[in-house]
Amino acid sequence: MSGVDAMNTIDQEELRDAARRLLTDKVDRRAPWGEGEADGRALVRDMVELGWHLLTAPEELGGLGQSFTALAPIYEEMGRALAPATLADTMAALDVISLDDSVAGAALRDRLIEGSAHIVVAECGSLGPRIDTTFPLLEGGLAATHLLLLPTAAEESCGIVDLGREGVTATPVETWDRSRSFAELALHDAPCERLQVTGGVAIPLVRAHKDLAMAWDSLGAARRSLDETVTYMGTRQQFGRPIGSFQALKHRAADHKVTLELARALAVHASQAYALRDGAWSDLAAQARLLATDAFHAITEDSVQMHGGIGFTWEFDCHLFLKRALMSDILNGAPELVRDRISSSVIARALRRE
Amino acid sequence: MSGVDAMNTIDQEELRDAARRLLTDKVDRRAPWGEGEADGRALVRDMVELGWHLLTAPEELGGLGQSFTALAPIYEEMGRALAPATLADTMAALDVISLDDSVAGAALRDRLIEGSAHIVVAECGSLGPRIDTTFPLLEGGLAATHLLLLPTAAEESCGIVDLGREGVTATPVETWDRSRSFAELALHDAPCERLQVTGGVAIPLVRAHKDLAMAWDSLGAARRSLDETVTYMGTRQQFGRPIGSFQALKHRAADHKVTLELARALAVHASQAYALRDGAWSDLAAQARLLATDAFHAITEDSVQMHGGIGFTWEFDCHLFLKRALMSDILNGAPELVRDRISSSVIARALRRE
Amino acid sequence: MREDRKVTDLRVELRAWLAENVPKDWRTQQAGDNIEGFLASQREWLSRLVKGGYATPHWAPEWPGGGRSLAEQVAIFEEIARADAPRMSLFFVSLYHAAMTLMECGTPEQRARHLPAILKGEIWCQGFSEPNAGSDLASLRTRAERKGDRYIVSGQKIWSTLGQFADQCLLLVRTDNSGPKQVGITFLLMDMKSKGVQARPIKQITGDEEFAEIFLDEVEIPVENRVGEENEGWKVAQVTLSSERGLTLVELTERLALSLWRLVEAATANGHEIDRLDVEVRRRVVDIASRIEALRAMIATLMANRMAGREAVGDASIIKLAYARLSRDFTALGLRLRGMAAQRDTRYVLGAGYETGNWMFDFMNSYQYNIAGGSNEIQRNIVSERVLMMPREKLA
Amino acid sequence: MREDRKVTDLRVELRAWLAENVPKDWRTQQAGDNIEGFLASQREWLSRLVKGGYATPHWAPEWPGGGRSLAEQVAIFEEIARADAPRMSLFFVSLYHAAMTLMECGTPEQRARHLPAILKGEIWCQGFSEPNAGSDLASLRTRAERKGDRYIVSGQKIWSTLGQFADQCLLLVRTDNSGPKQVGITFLLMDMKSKGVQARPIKQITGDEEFAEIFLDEVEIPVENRVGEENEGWKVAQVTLSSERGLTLVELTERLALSLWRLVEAATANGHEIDRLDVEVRRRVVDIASRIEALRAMIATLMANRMAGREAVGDASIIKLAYARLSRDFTALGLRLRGMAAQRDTRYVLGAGYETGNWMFDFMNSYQYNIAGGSNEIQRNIVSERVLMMPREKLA
Repeated sequence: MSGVDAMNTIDQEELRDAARRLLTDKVDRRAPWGEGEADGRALVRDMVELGWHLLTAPEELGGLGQSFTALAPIYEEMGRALAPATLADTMAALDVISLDDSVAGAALRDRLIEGSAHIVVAECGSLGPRIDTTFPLLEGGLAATHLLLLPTAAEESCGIVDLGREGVTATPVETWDRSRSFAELALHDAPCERLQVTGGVAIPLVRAHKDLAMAWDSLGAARRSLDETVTYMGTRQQFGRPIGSFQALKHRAADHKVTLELARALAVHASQAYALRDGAWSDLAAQARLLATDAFHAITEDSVQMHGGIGFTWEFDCHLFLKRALMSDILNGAPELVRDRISSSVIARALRRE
Repeated sequence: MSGVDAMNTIDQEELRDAARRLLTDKVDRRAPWGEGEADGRALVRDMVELGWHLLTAPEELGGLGQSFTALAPIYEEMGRALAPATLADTMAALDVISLDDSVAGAALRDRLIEGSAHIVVAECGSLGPRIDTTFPLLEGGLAATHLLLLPTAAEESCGIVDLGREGVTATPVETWDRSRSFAELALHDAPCERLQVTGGVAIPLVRAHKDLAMAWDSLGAARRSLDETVTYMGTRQQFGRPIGSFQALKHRAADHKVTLELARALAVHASQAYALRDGAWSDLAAQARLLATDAFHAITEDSVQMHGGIGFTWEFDCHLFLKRALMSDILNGAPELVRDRISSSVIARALRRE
Repeated sequence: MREDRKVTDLRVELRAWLAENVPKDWRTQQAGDNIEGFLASQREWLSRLVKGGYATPHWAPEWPGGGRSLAEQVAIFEEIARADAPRMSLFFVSLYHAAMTLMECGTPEQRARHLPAILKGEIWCQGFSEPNAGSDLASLRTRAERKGDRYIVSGQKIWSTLGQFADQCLLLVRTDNSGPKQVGITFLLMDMKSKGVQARPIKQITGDEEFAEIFLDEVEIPVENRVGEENEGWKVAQVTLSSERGLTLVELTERLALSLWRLVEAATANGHEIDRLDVEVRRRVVDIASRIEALRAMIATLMANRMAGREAVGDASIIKLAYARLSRDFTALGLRLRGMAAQRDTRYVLGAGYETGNWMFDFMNSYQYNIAGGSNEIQRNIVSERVLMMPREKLA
Repeated sequence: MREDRKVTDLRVELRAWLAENVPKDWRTQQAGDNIEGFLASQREWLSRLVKGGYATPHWAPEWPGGGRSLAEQVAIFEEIARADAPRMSLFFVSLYHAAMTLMECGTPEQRARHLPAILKGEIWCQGFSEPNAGSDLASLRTRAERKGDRYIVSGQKIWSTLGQFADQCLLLVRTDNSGPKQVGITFLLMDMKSKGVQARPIKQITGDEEFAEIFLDEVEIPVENRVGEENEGWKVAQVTLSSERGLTLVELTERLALSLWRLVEAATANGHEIDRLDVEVRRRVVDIASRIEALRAMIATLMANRMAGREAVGDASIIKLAYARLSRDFTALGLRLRGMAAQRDTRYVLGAGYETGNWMFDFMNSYQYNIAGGSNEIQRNIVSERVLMMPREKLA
């Protein structure tokens, strides 16, 4: 079921087609599982060339002024392709920097618009003018040009670190999920410029944007995984019939489909709410992420089982999805912690009978 | 799979046969779901006549000196028959009173041996010589002649209240599970005699005995429920074939069977451990209860679904099992609370690599 | 956008009307042991809805209250749910299944006879399922033989919602055995007071009697009561079955969403303060809340697609499965949280949906949605074969 | 009771021996990137076990270390697991599948040629499964044609445990296509160095290479290497498949039970104190611990029944399903508790079972037991049809 997007002037399905064409062309999902590695830098450049980074930038700054819902199909297609690059940090940063009037913010904004800055976001306690710390695992840390630091001390201003300066080391980090690239970022006495936006404003925005991006990525990949599994089961013969005709497997697949569509419906709704900053947008984004990563996890875990022996091999692709799912589960906070974070507000809304 | 019982002189299978004969004869499981009610007093008298209450009483007191494992098949058969009576409180009390040397204990012990006393057990905070309190829901409270009070203040002595005396009112309480009878016991200035056994000794024994009794009751009923469901599915025709030939239903039934046998294996093991007061007998009894009531719950919940429309009717018996299961789940403490009670000791044992 | 404005105006007007008209004491009147109170309360509510013009938004425009768009119908069901008004249990088959069948397939005489009567409270039931034709409805065996201008009907029907109170019945019978099972079925309108008809309520595991069995012993039905042609009743039955267009799910989902507070209430009933609830309970409430929001969004999309003529095969099955599972998990969690108190609470309310607040009742009742109207198992077959296009099993 | 005493004595003696003989550094030696270390460590461990008399308890009494009762064999597997000694991965097929097949069905010449070699470290693999004959093993298609005193064999085998290191292979081939699929299978012993044999390791999702594919291109196998009669190899294969008699499960379950501390370690690795673990985690650990105890008890009963000749049809399937599900849930919980640290831990240990303490590796590896040796789906068919006696599906 596809939703309606009354908020944007650019057609969602055209964006999806463009994204799918680019990703089909540029992403070899097997590459990092062979000799290659998941360094998304080239892909990020391609995406910038297509102007995706301008989609949600305000028109007065030269952007396209679309709402978040224009990004949803792109994130979904990136998941579907198991794209090794992340766009979410840059786009989430743009949502924050659009609110900023500082000199540092203006400079970064210009570079973001021209496509020469790529952001990686990190939360931290408190900020000084110079930063001495190590972030052990940041997705897209190798491709990023700037680090946006969000202080959890709510009233404190956000900070920007230019990763091209001296005192910054980015080291690739290997994980089981080779479809993504991670880096350890070590900052030694690195200068940090202040924005006017505070962590109290920035953190919910960035979290919600990243939660939604993760939801769509997971939905795209989960759907692909389920489709490929169903296709395989239609061809694999055992006992003289395709295994996809066995009812026990069919019923499991049907349940996965229901879980997936349910998660997708919430992602559509939560994306619209975020675009309008409407109602409980912050909770909804987290809830959409939870349902989507849960569905992704369940589908890919069963996918290996439904493939049987071949699913257990490195050669066959279904483990690529499983490993991405297991990482997506915990990447921006373990699911229990996300539940704990929003439970008070969800319960309060229930009591208000909303 | 049946276990081996090297601890007893009386053959377990003979006891089971005797129990099944009596229960088949005396229990009409439908009765309380029509005009009747689940008053197990007559059945308790029949069980005493067969001498079941003597099975685990010490030989020097005129008992048969069997270990707990002699009771297991009886509890299991009672569950299988959905027997409206409970034997566990009386038998658990006997395990406690066997350790007691007080005058009150001796008098009660004699009455237990002659079969004229039936116990209901309750935990309470602290005890005075006279009791003024109300226990809102006690299983078998109508059939009981004595209340054994176990003070949770560990060093305090247990107490006995003669329920035949003045100041005691037992009122039947209706619940959704009509296969059991419950009463509210109100004590007004009721005299309480002290035993020499303390709550600290008695509570773990009584809890373990009752947990195991509940485990066996649940296993007996769960197995019957699964058997009857499988039989029904073998006869009910839809789309020109028995619904029991549909693989999705077969696989669900197979999973239930595995869960049931796993629970049963632990119940056998935990019963032997309790009989010998060996190893982690107290935890094991609780664990056996958890697996058994979980299996009972899962099987009966799905049983209604697997029956389809007919399973949703009052006329057909499968809801009898479901309602007993939902009560068994929480009867002597909700399953989460049981888990919380034993988790520290289970974790400590894991760390000792036992 | 004009359509949107119309819906908004309707909502405003309806909210005001509901604030005036929803009987405050309906839950007391519809208590489980008070059938007379239930019948009276439902009749009163129907007459108010008819008078207000909110009972028949789906009827043709020439009828009072009729000619509303699907969007307006959705709004009416949502607002009624949000106002916690009674469900239309006793008259739902009349207003939807019977009326839509007659409007689409009935003769002018049939329409003239029954539609005005329905507005005045004629109660209809459905005589489709049989003891051996549940999921496999088309295998029904109730026989009708034509003798002159009458059909003589014998057989047994089951699962007729509130059939024991019905005046009229939408009846499927077999008039031909020679072809495939879908062919040879005929659709009749039967007066429940006919000789040879006996309706007996079925007691459910909840203790409620929401369904009936109907025994038919040589019942005479005039040929003029036939809808559509002889042996072509299966097509008419499809019209009947699709008449409510998902509005029930709209309503049930809103009721579920708006009773989420009951879960929290159940969890705090033992004197716990909300911020002291154990972390597992809090996480589970978050999960249920998330699934409810998702289901609401999914149904909104389904209805929007339906309005736009874009509905895909199997969408309804996906939603039915999602609601069925959620209603079970929702009530199971409430049951668990309410603990022993739920075991002792044996009162219930008729016609209040799956969220009466009596958790054991609601839990048991949730089977209804998991079994009736195509069980979960049937829906999974549909989703796997018609949505995922997995191979069909060769049936014997 | 004399039997009990014998087992107790064996345990005491074996514990002492293990304390002396288990190589302390085997986990380092068997690290995933060190194949040479793995092979050397396994050879060394075999030779110690053979010398100690603990490698062949199941062999006939005339063999050194042989003639032990099943109870003693169980004790040996349990003690080895409890001592956290290496698993016999590289030699398990040789010592069990190959040796038992030769002892029960081989010729005196075959036994004389291979049994002493096995004790000295001859490595065997199994050539049963094929790409299109997995769950449905009997549909295998690797062809053998007899030419004089040789069979000429072509085809492809898969899932041969450590087949890339094997000297010899237990091979199932098709010699007749005309009858039912179980008929027409022949059992051969194949030298892996024969011309036309190519073994290629299969990389698993864990990164480990525990299995091989074997390609056979007109391989010549002498007729004297046949076990049993031509076309009657299916019966011999059943002997092979039942040769380990549940001992693997005894060992794996003990290893699982004794690594429960790893779960707690995973949960406390982020600096949590044990008594501060969140209540949901604690409850889950209790559940896993309970199921482990239950599985241990279930296996003890199975082995006791096996010893007493009282095993029922399907008992083994029930246990396999129980272990498979538990190994998945155990490792999934560990993975969850270990969080991001598990994602970064990409080292692993060969031949350490399913509990290496690398949770991602162990989680992935747990599929092996859920799929191989009759997948969960096949076991559920067996349990429903042969234990619960539910109707068989009519297969096309």
